[in-house]
Amino acid sequence: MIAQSPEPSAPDTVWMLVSTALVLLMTPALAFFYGGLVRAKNALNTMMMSVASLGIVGLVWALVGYSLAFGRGTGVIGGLEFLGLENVGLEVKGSIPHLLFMAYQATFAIITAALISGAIVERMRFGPYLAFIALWTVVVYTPAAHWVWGGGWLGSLGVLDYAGGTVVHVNAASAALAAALVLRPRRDYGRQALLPHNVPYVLLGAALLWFGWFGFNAGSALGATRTAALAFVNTFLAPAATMVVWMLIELARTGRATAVGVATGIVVGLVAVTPAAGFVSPLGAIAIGGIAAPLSYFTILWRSRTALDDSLDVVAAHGVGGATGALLTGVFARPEWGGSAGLIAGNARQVGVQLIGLLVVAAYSGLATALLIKLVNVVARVRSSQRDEAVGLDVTQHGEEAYTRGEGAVLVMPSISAPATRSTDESMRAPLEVPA
Amino acid sequence: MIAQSPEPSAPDTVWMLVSTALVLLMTPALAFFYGGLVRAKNALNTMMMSVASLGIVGLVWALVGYSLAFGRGTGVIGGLEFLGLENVGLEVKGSIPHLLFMAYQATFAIITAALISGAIVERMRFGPYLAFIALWTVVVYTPAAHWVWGGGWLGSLGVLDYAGGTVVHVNAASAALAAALVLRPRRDYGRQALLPHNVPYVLLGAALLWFGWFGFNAGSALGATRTAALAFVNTFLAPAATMVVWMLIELARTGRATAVGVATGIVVGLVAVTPAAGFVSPLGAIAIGGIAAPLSYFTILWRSRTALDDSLDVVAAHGVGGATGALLTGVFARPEWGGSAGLIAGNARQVGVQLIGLLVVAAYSGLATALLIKLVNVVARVRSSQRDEAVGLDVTQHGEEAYTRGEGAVLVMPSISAPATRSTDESMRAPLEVPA
Amino acid sequence: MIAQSPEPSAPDTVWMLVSTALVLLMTPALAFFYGGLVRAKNALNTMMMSVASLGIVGLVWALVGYSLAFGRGTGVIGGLEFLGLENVGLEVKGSIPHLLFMAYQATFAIITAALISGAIVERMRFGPYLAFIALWTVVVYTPAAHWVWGGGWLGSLGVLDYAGGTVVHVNAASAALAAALVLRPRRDYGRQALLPHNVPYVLLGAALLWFGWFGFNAGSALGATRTAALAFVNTFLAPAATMVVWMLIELARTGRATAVGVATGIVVGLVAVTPAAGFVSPLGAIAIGGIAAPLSYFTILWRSRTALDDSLDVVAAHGVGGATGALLTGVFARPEWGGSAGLIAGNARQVGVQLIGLLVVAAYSGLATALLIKLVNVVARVRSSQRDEAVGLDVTQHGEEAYTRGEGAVLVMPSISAPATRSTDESMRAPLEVPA
Amino acid sequence: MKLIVAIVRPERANEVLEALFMAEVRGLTVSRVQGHGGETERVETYRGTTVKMELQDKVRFEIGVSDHFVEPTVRAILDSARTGDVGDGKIFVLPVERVYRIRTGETDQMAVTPGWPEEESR
Amino acid sequence: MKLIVAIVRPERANEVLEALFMAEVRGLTVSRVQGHGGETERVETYRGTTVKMELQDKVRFEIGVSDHFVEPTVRAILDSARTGDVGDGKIFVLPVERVYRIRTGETDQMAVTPGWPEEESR
Amino acid sequence: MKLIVAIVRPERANEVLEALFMAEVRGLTVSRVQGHGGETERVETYRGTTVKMELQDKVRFEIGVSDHFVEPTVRAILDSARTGDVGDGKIFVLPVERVYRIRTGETDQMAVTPGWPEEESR
Ligand SMILES: Nc1ncnc2c1ncn2[C@@H]1O[C@H](COP(=O)(O)OP(=O)(O)O)[C@@H](O)[C@H]1O
Ligand SMILES: Nc1ncnc2c1ncn2[C@@H]1O[C@H](COP(=O)(O)OP(=O)(O)O)[C@@H](O)[C@H]1O
Ligand SMILES: Nc1ncnc2c1ncn2[C@@H]1O[C@H](COP(=O)(O)OP(=O)(O)O)[C@@H](O)[C@H]1O
Repeated sequence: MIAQSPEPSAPDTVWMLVSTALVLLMTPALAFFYGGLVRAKNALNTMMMSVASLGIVGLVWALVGYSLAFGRGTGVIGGLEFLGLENVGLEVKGSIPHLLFMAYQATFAIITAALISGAIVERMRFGPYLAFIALWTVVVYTPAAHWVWGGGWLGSLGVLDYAGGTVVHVNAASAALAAALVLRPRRDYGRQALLPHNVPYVLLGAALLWFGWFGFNAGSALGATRTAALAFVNTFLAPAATMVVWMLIELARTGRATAVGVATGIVVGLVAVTPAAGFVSPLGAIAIGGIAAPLSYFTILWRSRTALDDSLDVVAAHGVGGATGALLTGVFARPEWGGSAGLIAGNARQVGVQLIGLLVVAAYSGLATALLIKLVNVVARVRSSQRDEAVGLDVTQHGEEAYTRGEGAVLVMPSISAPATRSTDESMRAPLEVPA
Repeated sequence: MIAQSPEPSAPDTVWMLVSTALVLLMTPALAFFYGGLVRAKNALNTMMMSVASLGIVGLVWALVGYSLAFGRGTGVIGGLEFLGLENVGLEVKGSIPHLLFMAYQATFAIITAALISGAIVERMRFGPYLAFIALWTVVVYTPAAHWVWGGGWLGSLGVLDYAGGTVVHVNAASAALAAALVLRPRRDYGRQALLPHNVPYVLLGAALLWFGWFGFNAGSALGATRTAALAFVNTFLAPAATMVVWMLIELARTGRATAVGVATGIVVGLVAVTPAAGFVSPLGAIAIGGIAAPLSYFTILWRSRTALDDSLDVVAAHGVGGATGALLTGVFARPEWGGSAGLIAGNARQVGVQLIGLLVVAAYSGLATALLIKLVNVVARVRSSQRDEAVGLDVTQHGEEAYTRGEGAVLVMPSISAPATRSTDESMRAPLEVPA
Repeated sequence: MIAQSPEPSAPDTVWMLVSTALVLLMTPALAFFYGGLVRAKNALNTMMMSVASLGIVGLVWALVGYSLAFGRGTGVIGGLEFLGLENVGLEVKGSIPHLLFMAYQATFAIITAALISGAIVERMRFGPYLAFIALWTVVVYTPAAHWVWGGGWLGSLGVLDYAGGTVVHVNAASAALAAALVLRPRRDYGRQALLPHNVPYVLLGAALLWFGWFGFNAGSALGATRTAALAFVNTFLAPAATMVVWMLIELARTGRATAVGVATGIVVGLVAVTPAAGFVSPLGAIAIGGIAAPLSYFTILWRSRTALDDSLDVVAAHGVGGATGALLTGVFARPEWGGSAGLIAGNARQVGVQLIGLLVVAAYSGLATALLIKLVNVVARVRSSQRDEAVGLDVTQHGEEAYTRGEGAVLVMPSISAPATRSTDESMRAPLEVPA
Repeated sequence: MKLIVAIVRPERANEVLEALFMAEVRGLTVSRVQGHGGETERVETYRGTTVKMELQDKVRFEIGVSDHFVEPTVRAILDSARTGDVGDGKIFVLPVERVYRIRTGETDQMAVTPGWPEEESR
Repeated sequence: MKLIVAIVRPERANEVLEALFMAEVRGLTVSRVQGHGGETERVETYRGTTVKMELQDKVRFEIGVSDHFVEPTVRAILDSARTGDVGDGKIFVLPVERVYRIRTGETDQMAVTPGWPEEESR
Repeated sequence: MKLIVAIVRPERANEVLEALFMAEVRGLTVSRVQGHGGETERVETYRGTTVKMELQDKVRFEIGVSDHFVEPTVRAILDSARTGDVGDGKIFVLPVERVYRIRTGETDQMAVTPGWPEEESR
């Protein structure tokens, strides 16, 4: 509702409009990043796991989640005053319309849920997946967001999380780990080579993620401030550093820098700088990005030798990246750049606080996720059948193929020209049924 | 020209710069949405029908259309004072530079023309198509825009059309219907399965359309206002609702939610909320999005059983979606949220006004479009030959294929090494002709 | 560092945040534009040549290049006060935070280096390429940027280059020419048809380039000013004109307008208007765009008959386009629109100044590039082997394929289930190794 | 046993499929190929490069049949694939020495038309 | 000399490859095809259009072998490609008149199994 | 009548086409395949997954010719496809029982080389 005063800040409103749109774009970007990494027969299913989150989590957040995360409540959970968007109108919150703040936060909930899917692609039934992300948003994301950003106890404890290293990335990664363990590996995992069907999509996804991430990090300033500019520049420099270090590691180890590696490096750098973006210097951001590269790189190498089918390496990218970023935020944060003091600025305690924050969120998220999936599984089997997995989830879950050519496709309802004979084109000249 | 006073509003200018860029991106997005839905042999032609509109309609609008739509004229048509961009400079219009307002409006004209192409893909010759959209912009779009937004009679009547449910979507859909009827169905229509060749492109297109639509709807506030924020949030929530309802319908009917369905649902939700975006509450937007889903869904089901080859269902998506949105704007509009009163706010008359608006525009657009195509057909056959249609329009209209591999491709001008023998690589070491 | 006063302008900051993100997106856009134009076996390598620039040139610029270009130095080269981002903080530069200005300029350096790659795709080894663009940025881009924009002698001479016609496009094109000559043609050049493997990618790239270019040109106003609006509108109209003229030429010559042609036309129009965007009237921009079309078109026709394997026609698009734009800026610039007076406004001298500017930059860039590549070649062979070229650079340089299906792919480390026998699915139920 | 290899136009492929099903052919394998024959060439242009495309898209059918099925199968293809324009394609009938059904290991006659009495293989 | 043409499930293709290598088959050619057999049809829906997909993805092996290699090769394929469900595919053994190795121009026996003494062709 | 099946390197495919046209072969069908032979394997890496690629891209020619055309056709392929490196491919010559031209229903000799006097089919 249009409250009369005070007026929102016009430049802050513009920046948050832009940022919200940018973060929203990240979820389809993720769809391409993930979708390119799977086999063609599961491309649509993988993409849909992200895209559907825009609808499902978007609505759940607006109607329920936002209130539980940002309503005035206790240290543990928010209040109910914003349920069903009650009391969320055009009055000013901070310096922007309240509704816009709600929408901006929605985009974070959406992508966090979508991130999880990377660990369980190519084997989860789609209906149960939808139920899972709806529940997960309410049960896991919402409290975590409240604890750190919504006035909850981790925020009070002093946990620094600029744009969601802990709330978004460590949270999603821990859920991903739990989901991968509960769902078990794909039938071919470890025996067949499961290769990316379209690496250009992976690059497109990474590029659009980077683009959108400027809204994610610099938008977290909630206004057109200097800190927004700092977060922006750090979001540019950190992934640049990660990408370069990643290429150097690859060149050193195998003599070849890969495109999938570069795309992964970009994402890891973005993840790592997320909790730090508005708190550290540009050189600090470069350091964080550079340090995250080997940690994620070798985690991926190690993980792919284990029985853990975290298929698209959510743990290595978002878990390791997010944890690295969260801890290094505690190291590099400096009051001159907008953070409270970190280790380098003489406050060793901050690293401990950061560690507590991420451990608490990871533990809660992992546990609750495992329980949630088992719960959903009681109602409807979550794992696709062996046969469906062999055929591919696109056909079995969605009744579609990503790439079709129509040969051998016979119309089930031949509609107009009843007999499917080789009718001459004249048959098409019959009077047409025209809608009123 | 740089007028000295008054100054444009800087934040409003920023928002309109961004919005204009966003809406411009919608046309290539449409190219991918439509291009993915056709067969590979017509992919480029379908994409070009959208992309070319950026050039053709862009210029026509700047030089002619803008004046006729927004020049001070009568209730029926605008004046001529802006012909050839005369008198359109950097002086302030509203709170932004006049030129920027012109460009923003141009992007609407461009996408409206491109939308029509969805009804006539895979069978229209490209040259006549270019002529058609140029003429259509002047003859159909321009007056419609004038009537509703440019000071014309429908606006005076009180028609509410926030960002173009009637001017853009109903208008384009009615033109699409007429064009599909005049051009007749594709030769294989109703007999062969004509399947989307690349569903990821459809998802990419839908995602970029959504992203751009924030400029379309929230930009229609023409400044960085609360209403922009409202329109933005509604543009986020309505398609989320449509997508979710669409998936539920599909799950209920066939047990499988499709990717093409989700992409379509997103677009339908965006269309439906367009006329309402700045006039209704977020819950109203959710309702509009949700209501539009079954209406479009079942229209598509029904349409595909008829002889009407509205190939990519422009009528079902933009016609039904746009009309639903326009009428429901008359229902849900509330003064507290920025609209005048609608049915729920006690003003039943508004629904009637809305109905008049859309009927008038639909009738004029359908009729004029049919005449225009028949007119173009007098000069140059609009329908491609049966043979060209079988080969595909990419090769026959553009002399290109979307995806080539070069086998069997023989250089027509072997340029340098004259005889096409297996020359050794030495031949390439000959002194090079270097441009000055 | 957060300096206390004066405050940056919030709207200007927003616009530059947005513009920086937009220009950054241009480099992945270029990856798709270029990547679609090459054969599938070189798609990733071509894309990586652009994407890697985001990391390599991004870091080089931040740590070294920015200081040499924009540090207070001599007329020939900048100072060292900003080395390692020293003295680059959140204090105001112009009206925005200094760091943001640095990042905005970084995006220009990044794309300029990436542009060069179009001339040497499908045949350069990747490691040496990375070394080359790092060196090139310091040795060639940095001084050119300093001369024109950083307080150097060409700027003092009065060269008008609004957003980089000379610094970016002529510079990159001259380097491209030198690189193509030094690297020699591809082994099949002139004998086999080397066709674009994915034209939709080319269209996607062109569309995203256009979108990003609004940040490139309108962002060059460095604030939310009227001039930004002018540059924006010119960036919309010029490519529209180029595209239309390009289609008309093609229709006249061959009867078919091509998609690759339209994509090329868009880019040429964008290039041509770049130096003029904030200096000329919208009709001037249309003229510039229209004039550039035939010049580039026929250059491409001619070039492809020569032994010059400028593979993706960087010279014809960016060289001819950029030079045309630079010279026509000297013709069409008008003080009323923000430029100093050009030929039409009575100042014939400006054309000469423009010519000097572009000749100097072209000469320096071409020479220095040739030397640099020969230098790199001393350390590591720059040209890929004949055999690698035949196999394709994706496999040989990156150990990846753009599109894989996994048949015949045998896991080198069968990890878990040791013997690669047909293990039953039970084997997957063994206790999992779980990360701590 | 014979192996029938037929090259047809892509736009007739579905009609051929239908005709084969009507002719009681139940097993077949299809692939996308490109062919050169008497068709007029396509000219395509990509920037400065003009090329003659020597190859046209075709669909290849591969059908293993027992000897007495050859005639009706060929007939079905000829009828359904013909447009009368140059480029309609060719049918090759190849001798086969042995056929196996992988699922059961059955051979020859049994492998392609289950329920039919075994005949002498070639 | 014989040419063995085998149509198998894509998900068994790698197992077949492995089995062939174990059976000392060193040369072979593979392509992606689509097949129709006794499999249940897939139904797909694209907006209002519902279609029955008559064709399933398969992989086609083409292996030129000398006569005494036919048996082990067929055996290897049968064993590795079988799942027991409808749709496992077929193997065709075709007679070959002559084989050439392009690199050397060698023919027949020499062309497929180097080092092996030349036998009478067919 | 014979069916000549040739597997060649993709980078030689256009040369082979040209050579065939020179040899007056006017009809042929081409498809993309992958082959395994004596070539050295490619190693590829996708994140943690390292794979050996056992298959190389090849192009498969399928050419129906009358008997006296076999020799020049094979010759043309051998000459144009050879590079001398391992992996150049193979040529198989298969017997054909009957050929039909779909457009006209003509058979055998008439079906592949119009204007040529009918010879006895095999
Ligand atoms: N001798 C041949 N061997 C293999 N395929 C052939 C042969 N001749 C024709 N074809 C295939 O048949 C297609 C049509 O052949 P063409 O000779 O043009 O048709 P028509 O039989 O109508 O004269 C070609 O594109 C090619 O795929
Ligand atoms: N007569 C045939 N000719 C050619 N290919 C066949 C034939 N019969 C079956 N196939 C191929 O084998 C595949 C499996 O055949 P199907 O009859 O379903 O299996 P099964 O042998 O297990 O009954 C088919 O998809 C098709 O590709
Ligand atoms: N026995 C065979 N059967 C079918 N195709 C074969 C056979 N041997 C080789 N090929 C094909 O020929 C290609 C080259 O074979 P290879 O043995 O490596 O070459 P070379 O003949 O030069 O030794 C392989 O990739 C494969 O496609």
